[in-house]
Amino acid sequence: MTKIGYYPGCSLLGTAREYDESLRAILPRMGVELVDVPDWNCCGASSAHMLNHELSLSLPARILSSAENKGITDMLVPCAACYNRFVMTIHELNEDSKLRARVADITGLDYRGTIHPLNILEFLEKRTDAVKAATALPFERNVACYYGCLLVRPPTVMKFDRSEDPRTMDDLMSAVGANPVDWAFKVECCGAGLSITSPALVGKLSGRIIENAVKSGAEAIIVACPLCHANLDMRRSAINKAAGKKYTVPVLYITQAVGLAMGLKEKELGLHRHLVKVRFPADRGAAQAPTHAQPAADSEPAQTEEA
Amino acid sequence: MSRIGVFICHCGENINGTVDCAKVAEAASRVPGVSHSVDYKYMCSDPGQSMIKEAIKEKKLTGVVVGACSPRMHEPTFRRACAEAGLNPYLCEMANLREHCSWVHEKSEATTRKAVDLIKSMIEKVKLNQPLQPIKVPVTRAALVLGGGIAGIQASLDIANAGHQVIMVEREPSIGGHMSQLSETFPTLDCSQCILTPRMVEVAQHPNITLHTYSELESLEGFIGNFKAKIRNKARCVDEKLCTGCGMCAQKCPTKKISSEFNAGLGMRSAIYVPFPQAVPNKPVIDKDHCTFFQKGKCKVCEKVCPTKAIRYDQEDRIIDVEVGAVVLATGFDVLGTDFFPEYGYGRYKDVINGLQFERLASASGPTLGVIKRPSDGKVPETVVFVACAGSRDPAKGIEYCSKICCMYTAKHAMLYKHKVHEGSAYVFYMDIRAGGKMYDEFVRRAIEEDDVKYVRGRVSRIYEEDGKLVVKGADTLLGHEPLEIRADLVVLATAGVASSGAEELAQKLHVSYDSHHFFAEAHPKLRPVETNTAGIFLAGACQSPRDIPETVSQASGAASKVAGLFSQEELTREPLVAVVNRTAPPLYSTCTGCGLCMPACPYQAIEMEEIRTRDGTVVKVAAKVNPGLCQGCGTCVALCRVKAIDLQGYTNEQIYAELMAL
Amino acid sequence: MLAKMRQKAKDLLSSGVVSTVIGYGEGSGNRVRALFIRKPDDADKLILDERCVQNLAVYLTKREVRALGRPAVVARVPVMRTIQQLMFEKQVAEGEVAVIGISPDSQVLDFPDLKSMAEYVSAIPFELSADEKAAVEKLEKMTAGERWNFWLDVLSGCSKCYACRQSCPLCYCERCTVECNQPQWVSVPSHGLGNLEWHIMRAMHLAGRCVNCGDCFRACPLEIPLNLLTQKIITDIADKFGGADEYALNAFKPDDKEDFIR
Amino acid sequence: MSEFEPKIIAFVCNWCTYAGADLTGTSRIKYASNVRIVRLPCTGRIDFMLLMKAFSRGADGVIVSGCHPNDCHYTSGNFHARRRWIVFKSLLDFMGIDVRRIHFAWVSAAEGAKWAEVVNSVVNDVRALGPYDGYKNLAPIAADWRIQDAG
Repeated sequence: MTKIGYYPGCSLLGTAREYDESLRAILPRMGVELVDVPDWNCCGASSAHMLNHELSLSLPARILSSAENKGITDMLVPCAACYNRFVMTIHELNEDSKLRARVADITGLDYRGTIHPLNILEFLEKRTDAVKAATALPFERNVACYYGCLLVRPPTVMKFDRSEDPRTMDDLMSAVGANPVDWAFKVECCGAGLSITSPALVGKLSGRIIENAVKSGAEAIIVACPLCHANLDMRRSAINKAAGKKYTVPVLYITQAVGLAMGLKEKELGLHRHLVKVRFPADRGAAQAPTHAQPAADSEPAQTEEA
Repeated sequence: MSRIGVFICHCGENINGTVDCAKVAEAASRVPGVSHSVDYKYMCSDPGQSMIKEAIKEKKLTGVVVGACSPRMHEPTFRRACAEAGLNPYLCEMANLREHCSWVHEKSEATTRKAVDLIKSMIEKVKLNQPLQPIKVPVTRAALVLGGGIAGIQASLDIANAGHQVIMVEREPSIGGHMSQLSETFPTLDCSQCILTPRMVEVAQHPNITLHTYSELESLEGFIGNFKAKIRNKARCVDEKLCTGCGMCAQKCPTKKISSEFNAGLGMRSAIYVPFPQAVPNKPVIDKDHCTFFQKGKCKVCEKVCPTKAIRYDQEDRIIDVEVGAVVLATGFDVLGTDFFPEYGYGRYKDVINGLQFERLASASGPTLGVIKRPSDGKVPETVVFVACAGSRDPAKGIEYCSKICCMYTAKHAMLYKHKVHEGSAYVFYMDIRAGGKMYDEFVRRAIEEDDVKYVRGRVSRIYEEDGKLVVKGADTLLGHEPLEIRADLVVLATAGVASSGAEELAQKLHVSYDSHHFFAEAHPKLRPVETNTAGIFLAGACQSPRDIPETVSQASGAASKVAGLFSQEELTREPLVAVVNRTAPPLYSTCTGCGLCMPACPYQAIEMEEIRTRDGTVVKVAAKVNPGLCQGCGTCVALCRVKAIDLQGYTNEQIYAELMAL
Repeated sequence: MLAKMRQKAKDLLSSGVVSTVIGYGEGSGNRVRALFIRKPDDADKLILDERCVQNLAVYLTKREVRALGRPAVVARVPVMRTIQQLMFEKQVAEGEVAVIGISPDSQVLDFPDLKSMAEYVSAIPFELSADEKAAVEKLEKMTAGERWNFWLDVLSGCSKCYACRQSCPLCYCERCTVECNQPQWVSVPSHGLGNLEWHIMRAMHLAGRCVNCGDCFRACPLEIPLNLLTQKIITDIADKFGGADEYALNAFKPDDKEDFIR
Repeated sequence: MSEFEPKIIAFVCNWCTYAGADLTGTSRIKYASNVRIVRLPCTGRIDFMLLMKAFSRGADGVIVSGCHPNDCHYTSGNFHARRRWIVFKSLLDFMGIDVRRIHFAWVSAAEGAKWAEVVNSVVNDVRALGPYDGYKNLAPIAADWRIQDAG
C-alpha cells in the first residue's frame, strides 16, 4: 500500500459524498491508502477569493503547511475547486516572497514548498496501469468527458493538460474500455459561479453542455468536479425546463465510472445518490453487444427524477 | 617626452562668450608636455586648420588637443588635418568646450575653470594615445542570398544587375516562395503568379546569378567581405543537365496521393514531382520518403518512362564551397496551421482552413481551379467566416505581435469569395482593422461597402461541428458584447505569421541575433533595418517579421543597395577602435587566462580562442583573440576582463585612467 | 570510508591513472595540511575528518603542480563545485584531473569523469547556510554609516598580505590586476583606501564565480570576514537574476529588474 | 568659498548620453558647471573600478549614464552594464559606501533637457550631502601623486 495525503474538502463530505465513497471504494484495488490532512479547514473557494486576497491565500496555505508538517508530499484533492485554490496559492506564494512571509505570519505556519497537490485526473493518470489491471468489466459506453473550468484555467498557472482540449480523462476512460466521444463542450462554462445569483442562466449554460454531449452520442457524461456534477445532475429539471426536452443522460464521477469497470456495486460507488438515474440504453446492436453489467438499470433509484 | 599642441577655438563668441579662451590656452601651456598652446577665432576654418598643420610640422608635435565643439561634430575634420600634416590622426583628440561647457553654463570663472579641466584631461589622454592604422579588409565581391522567395529574388536581381555575382540558395525544389502560392494580390487584385514568374525566369537566366535550389546552407564562417560558405545540394535523383522538364515521370509515377506542399495540403502530388507548373527550375525531384523504389526497393517507373534517361537513383548530396563578401537573409516566414488552435478544433475539422489554403482554393491554378469549394465535400460554401488575428496579438497563445498582413488578405479573401459566390455571406471577425498603406484602407472599405462583407468586431471563442455545420461562437463587441453564433460552411483562420522552420538553427549558424519568436533581429530598429548585428549580413523580407509584398520588395532592394555599397570598394576600411587582447613576453605570452568568460558577452561574436604556439608549434597557451573584422568597439569585454588582458584601442584603460585622474 | 579513500588513492596511483593524489594529511600541532601523495604506499598517510576543509582545487591551476602530471584530488562538495567552475572557465579540462569525491555524509564517491561529477554537484542546491545568511542579514540591517564603520574597523588591520587571494582557487590569474601599475587600479599602500579598493575589486572579480568554500576567510591571518562580501553577492545574484546563468555577469535578461536607474 | 561646490564626474556612453548632452548644449539649456564628462563608447565599457577611482580622485558624486534598455548602439552593452551595476551598487551599499552619491541614469540622444535635470539634481543632492570626507580621509596622502596640477 502506498500512502498518499488526502484533502476531501467540504463537498466530498456533503453534496458530493458519492465522490468520496467511490474514491475510497476504488483505492484498495490500486494499492493506495489515504492519509487525511490533520485539522483541515475550508479551502476558501467560492467566497474568500472574492472578498479578501490574503485570507484566500492563508486558508489554503494553512492546509498546505499542516500537510507538510505531517510529512505529506503528494496530496490528493478530488474537488476541482479546492485543487484550483491550492495551485493558485502555491503560484502566488512562490512569486512573491513578501506575500509568503505575510501569509506565514497570519497562519503561524511556514509553507516550505515541498507539497504537491494532485487533482483526481493526475492521480489516476499516474496509475493508469493499475486501473487497467483492475478492470474486470470494461465500461464499453460512449462517454463525454467534461472537464469544466477549474482544472485547466488559468492555463499559465494550472499548467494541466491542453487547456482548450484536455485529453487526460478521455485517455483514462479509454483505458477502462469506454469510447470517449469527440465533442465541443469539454471546458465550456456550466455556470457554477452563478448557481445562486442566476439559476435560470445556469440551466441554459448547463443545458447546452448536455445537448452537445447527447448530440455527439454520449451515453454518459463523466466529470471530475463536484460543481460540474451538481449543475449537470442536480439541476437537470431546470435544464430540461429550459430546453423543453427530457434529457436522461447520467452524469458520473470518473471514480464511479472506474469503479463500475472494476466491477464494484452501485451502492459502494454511491450511484444511488444521483438525481438522474444512472441507467444506460439496453441495446446497442449485435455488433456492440454489451459485456458490461448495467448496475443501475435494475436497481431502485434513491430519489425519483423530478422532471 | 610628449610634445602636445593645444588649440583653443573661440567659435566666434560661442565659446569665448562665456569661457576665457586666452586664459584656457595659457593654462594649458603650463601643463608638462605641452609645447604649443594657442587660441583662435575659428579653428575649423581653413586658416585655423592651417595653424594646426603648421604647428605639427614646426614643433614636431606628438599629439594634438583641440578645444572646440563636440567631437561628434568636428573630430573627423581635425583628425584629417592632422593626417595631412603627417601626424597619425588617432593622436588628435577634442575637448568639448562648446556643447558641454560654454553653451550650458553662464559666463563665470567656474566655467573657465571647467574648460581648463576638460583640456587638461584631454592632454593627459593624448599623451597616452597610440598611432593607429585603419583596418583594411579585402572584399570578395559576391553575395550569398539565402531564400528564393520574392525577397531573395528582388535582392538577387538588384545585386546581379549592379554587376556582382550572386549565389542564391533555396531549400525547396523551386524558387518563388509563398508569393507563388497566392491567388491575387491586394490592393490591386492582380494575379500573383503573373507578376512573379517573369522575375523567377530572370533569376534563372541572369548571367551573374548561380541558382542552387533544393539546397541548404551547411555552414558559414568568416566575417564581412570574407565569408566562406558550404552549401548542401540535396540529391534530386535527377540529372538536371539531361532532364528537359517534359513531366512524363510525374505523370506516370504510381504514387500520387501525397499531400502537396504547394497546395498547402489541399491537393495531391506524385513522388517524383515539380511543385507547380511554372517552377524554376522546371526539373523534378524525387521525394525519397514517399517513393516506392526508395521505400520498397521496387518500381523504377520514372526511369523507364524518362525519354532522356535522366533519373539517377544513386545521386548523393553534394557539398559546395563558395566564398562571398556579403550574405542576404531572405528565408521568409510560415503561417501557423489550423492544428495550433484547440478551441478551433485542433485541425480536425476539414472545413476550418488557414489563409494560405484559401489562397490555393481561390487560385486559378489551385486544386479547385479557382472555384471556392470546401475541402470536406467539395460543396460551394454558402456562409464563410473569416477569423482575423488567429493567434496574433494574443499573449495567451505566445504571439504578442501583429502579423500585419492578415487584415489586408482577409479583406481580399472575403472579396474574392463574394466575387465568386454572389449570394453567399461572408463574415469577418476582427480585433482592429489595420490598413495603413497606399490604397489599403480604400480596399477594405470596398470589401465592406461594395461587396457586403459583414465585419464583426469581436473574437471567436470556439468553433465546433454540429449537424454538418461549423458553429462559430463569438461576440459582437460593438453591439454590447452580444454573444453571436454563426453556422458556417467554411471557416478561414488568418493564422499568425511565424518564423520559418529552422530559423533559429540558421541564425545560430550565421551568428545573427533573433527575437523570442525566432525572427531575425535588425541592427537598429529604426536606422539600420536591413542590417544585422553581424557586419556583412543583411536582412530582407518576412524573415525579420511578417510583412507584405511591397514592403518586402523595398527592403530587399535596400539590402541589395547595402551589398552594392559594400562591393563598391576593393578593400573595406574600418576605424581601428577595436578591442585587442594583449600579448606579452614568455612565459606569460598574454595576461589572458583563457577563461573565455568574455566570449558570450560580445554582441558580435568577435571573440574566439586562439592557441599561442612557440616557433616549433608547441601550444603554450590558449588565449582570447578579437577578430578586428567583427569587433565594433563597444568595450563590454574590456570592463568584464578581470586581468585587463583585453583593451580597447582609442579608449584604453591607461587613457581613460589618465583622463579621469586629470579631472 | 577512510579505508576506501586510501584504497582508491592507492589504486589510482598504482594503476598509473594519476601521478599525484592531492589530499589531506596530519600537519604539525593538530593541524591538517595538504598532502601530495606520489607513491601508492604513502596513501595510508591520507586522513579525512572534520578538520579537512581546505579547498584543494587551488593547486590544480598551479604550474608547479601541473608539472607533476595528472593529479587526483580529494574533493568535498565545495571543491567539486570549484572544479566545475574551473571547467567552465576552461582552466581544467575533462581527463586532466581525477576526483575522489566525498559526499556531504562523508561517503567516497566514484566518478568516471568530470562530467558526472559536475552533474552530481549541480543537483545539490547552492545556497548559503542559515548562519551565513544571518550574518549577511545582520549587516544589511545596520545603517549605511554603521556598515561603513564596521568595514573600516575590520579592514583597518589588513596589510594586503594577499593570503585571501593565494588561497582562492578561482584567483588563478597569472598577473593579478592588483599588481598592474599602468594604470594603478588599486592604491599600493595598505591604508584605508588601498584596502577598500582591494576588497571591492576582489569581491567583484569573484561575483558570479565564487563557490563559497570559505578558504579566503580561513586563510586570513586577521580573521577579516571578507567572505561576507562574496556571500552578499551570491544572495544578490540568486535574488535578482534567478541564479540560472552559468556566469551572471556575462549574461543578461532584457527585463532585468532594478530600482535605481532613472 | 562660501558654499561647498561638489565635484561631479560623469561616465557616459558616446551614442546616447554624450549626444544627449550635446543636445543640451545646442538647445542652450543651462545646468550646473560642477560636472566633468568622461566619454566612453558604451556603458558596457565602464569598468566598476573607474567609479572607485573617481572617488579617490576627490569626486563627491558620480553619474553613470547611457542608452535606455533596447536602445544600445551595440544592442546589449547597456544590458551587461546594468547587471554589473546591480551587483556593484548593492556591494558598495553593503560596505557602507554612500551610494546616494552614485547616480545611474538612462539619457537618450533626444533627452537634452533630461541631462540638464539629471546634472542639476545630482549637484543639488550632493551639495546637500556635503563633501565626501569619509572617502577622502581614507588615504593619509593624496591618492594620486602622479599627475600634479600645473596651474
